Amino acid sequence: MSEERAGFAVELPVFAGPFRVLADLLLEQKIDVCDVPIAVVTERFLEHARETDGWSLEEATWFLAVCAILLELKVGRLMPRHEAVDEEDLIGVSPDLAYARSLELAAFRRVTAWLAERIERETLYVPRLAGPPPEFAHLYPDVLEKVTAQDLARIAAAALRPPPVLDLSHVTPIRYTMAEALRAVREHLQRRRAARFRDLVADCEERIQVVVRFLALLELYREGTVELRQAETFGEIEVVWEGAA
Amino acid sequence: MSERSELLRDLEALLFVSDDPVASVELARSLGVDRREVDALCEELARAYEERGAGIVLRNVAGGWRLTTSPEAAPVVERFVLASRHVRLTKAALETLAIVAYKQPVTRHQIASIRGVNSDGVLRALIERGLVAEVGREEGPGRPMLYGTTPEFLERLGLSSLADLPPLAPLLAAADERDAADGAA
Amino acid sequence: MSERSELLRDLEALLFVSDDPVASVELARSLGVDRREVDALCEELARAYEERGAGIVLRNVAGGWRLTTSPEAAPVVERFVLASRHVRLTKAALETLAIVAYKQPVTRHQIASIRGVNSDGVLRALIERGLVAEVGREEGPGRPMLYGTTPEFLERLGLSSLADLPPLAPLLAAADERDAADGAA
Repeated sequence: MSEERAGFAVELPVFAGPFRVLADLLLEQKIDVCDVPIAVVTERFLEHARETDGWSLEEATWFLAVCAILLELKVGRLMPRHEAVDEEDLIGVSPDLAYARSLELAAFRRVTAWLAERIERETLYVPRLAGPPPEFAHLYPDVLEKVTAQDLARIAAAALRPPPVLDLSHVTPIRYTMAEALRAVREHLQRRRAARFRDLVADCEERIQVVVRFLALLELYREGTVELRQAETFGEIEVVWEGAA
Repeated sequence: MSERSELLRDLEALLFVSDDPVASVELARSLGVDRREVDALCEELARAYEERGAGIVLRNVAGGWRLTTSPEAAPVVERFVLASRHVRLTKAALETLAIVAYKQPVTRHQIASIRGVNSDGVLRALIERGLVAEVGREEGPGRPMLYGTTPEFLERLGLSSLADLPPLAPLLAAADERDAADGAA
Repeated sequence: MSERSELLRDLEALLFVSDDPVASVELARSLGVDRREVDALCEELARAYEERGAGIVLRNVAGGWRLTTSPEAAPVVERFVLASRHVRLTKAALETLAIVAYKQPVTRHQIASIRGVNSDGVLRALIERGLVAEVGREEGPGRPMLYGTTPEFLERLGLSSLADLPPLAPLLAAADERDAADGAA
């Protein structure tokens, strides 16, 4: 990684830091490509080019190549037909898999006829939805016995609230921000001065949170706020605070 | 199957899905026979239930025919409702009361479409308890009955007027935020 | 009146007041008999309705017993209640529903891979109709949402459980043969 490239940073809701690191995360599918507005990244790149006074051919080429890959990934994510092909690519285009899948789909299509017929036939059976007849109205509890106006308002709000429009949970699986990770790492290190990486992520609940913490650490290292040491590959990462207390 | 037994079958189905008493003339229109014949069919059906000691009975009340449970089965029905439906009844009654309180004046149809289920029985129970009352009729086709809360309702909640009900807007907004948070999880 | 006919009477009354399928065990508790006897009584009652060509039928759906109108009375009932219960599902919706029904719990990605097209809109429509629901999250990266069918799905199809879905294996074989024939043609 040349220094110039590392210096090109982006700031997005899902990620803030070196674009190179973001690109790696995207390619490893650690961050959803759909969460990254490529136009914003491009703008940032152009701005960076202006700031550094002139183009580096190497950097420009690299950036264009990465953007092309990201765009392709993004198209793939938005159009699952492509996604299916990606999956086959991973296991080495398998005609067997494609064949099995077509058989399965044909079977499902066949069963839809049965489903449609069942549903159609079932509409002929009409249930009674009235509940207990008025003779049993006295069994309804005295609902105001333990209820306050506030309770009633809450129940009304729940009943009158329009149904949720769209579930976006699949599109934005990352709720950990760089800012939060930076804060956590800073707080820890300002107290202790030194720590192992594993201590810095001890409170993380999900793997992606660990990833974001790691990125935060890289960011602090870039700033010169922390010193990192790793005795051997995959060994313990020692972090020493170099910044203000 | 004879035409008469087909009529009896269709009549039984109509009465089964109706919550309120159905006027003979309305049944007659649906079955394509005259009113007198409907009454004769209903009497025959009522007798058949009685003869086989059925759990349901057919009665002519309040200007119409209505199916209900047999009085002999009442103790078991009460036990059943109290044991397994009570929580649901409470929930249904509270929800219906909340909707009437905030949406009044409101029709039965509006309540049912907000709750997604027929709420007539619940509404009747709330009326019987004096918490809800008929407050007028809506203009327009069928002029459906409008319902609202009673002074007793306010009294029970310790409110001096409906304007004292807690505003709904902040609760709706809070619920939205919670959904958004859930969605992002 | 014999004890058995009293039980049948009480059972019929309980079923009449229930607005959803009732599990045998729930009926058993209220009637003071065991579950197996409830099932036998329900079957007897169902047969009795059938034999006299009644306007109501008793069936075991979505894990419980439920009274409904007879399908033969459907034309008259439909005219009477007006609110049509017809659900028109598109081909895409049915296909997605089939995949969810057989593959559950299943992720959106899995559905899209099988169908070869993005199915998010269709899935959302099925959720809105109450036929499909979120049933949990898969372990692993991103923890994607898992989807499955609802009790409403069983009710809509008149199935007592998912085990009543026709087996898929014969359909797979049929597809195989047809494809082979297509290939040879």
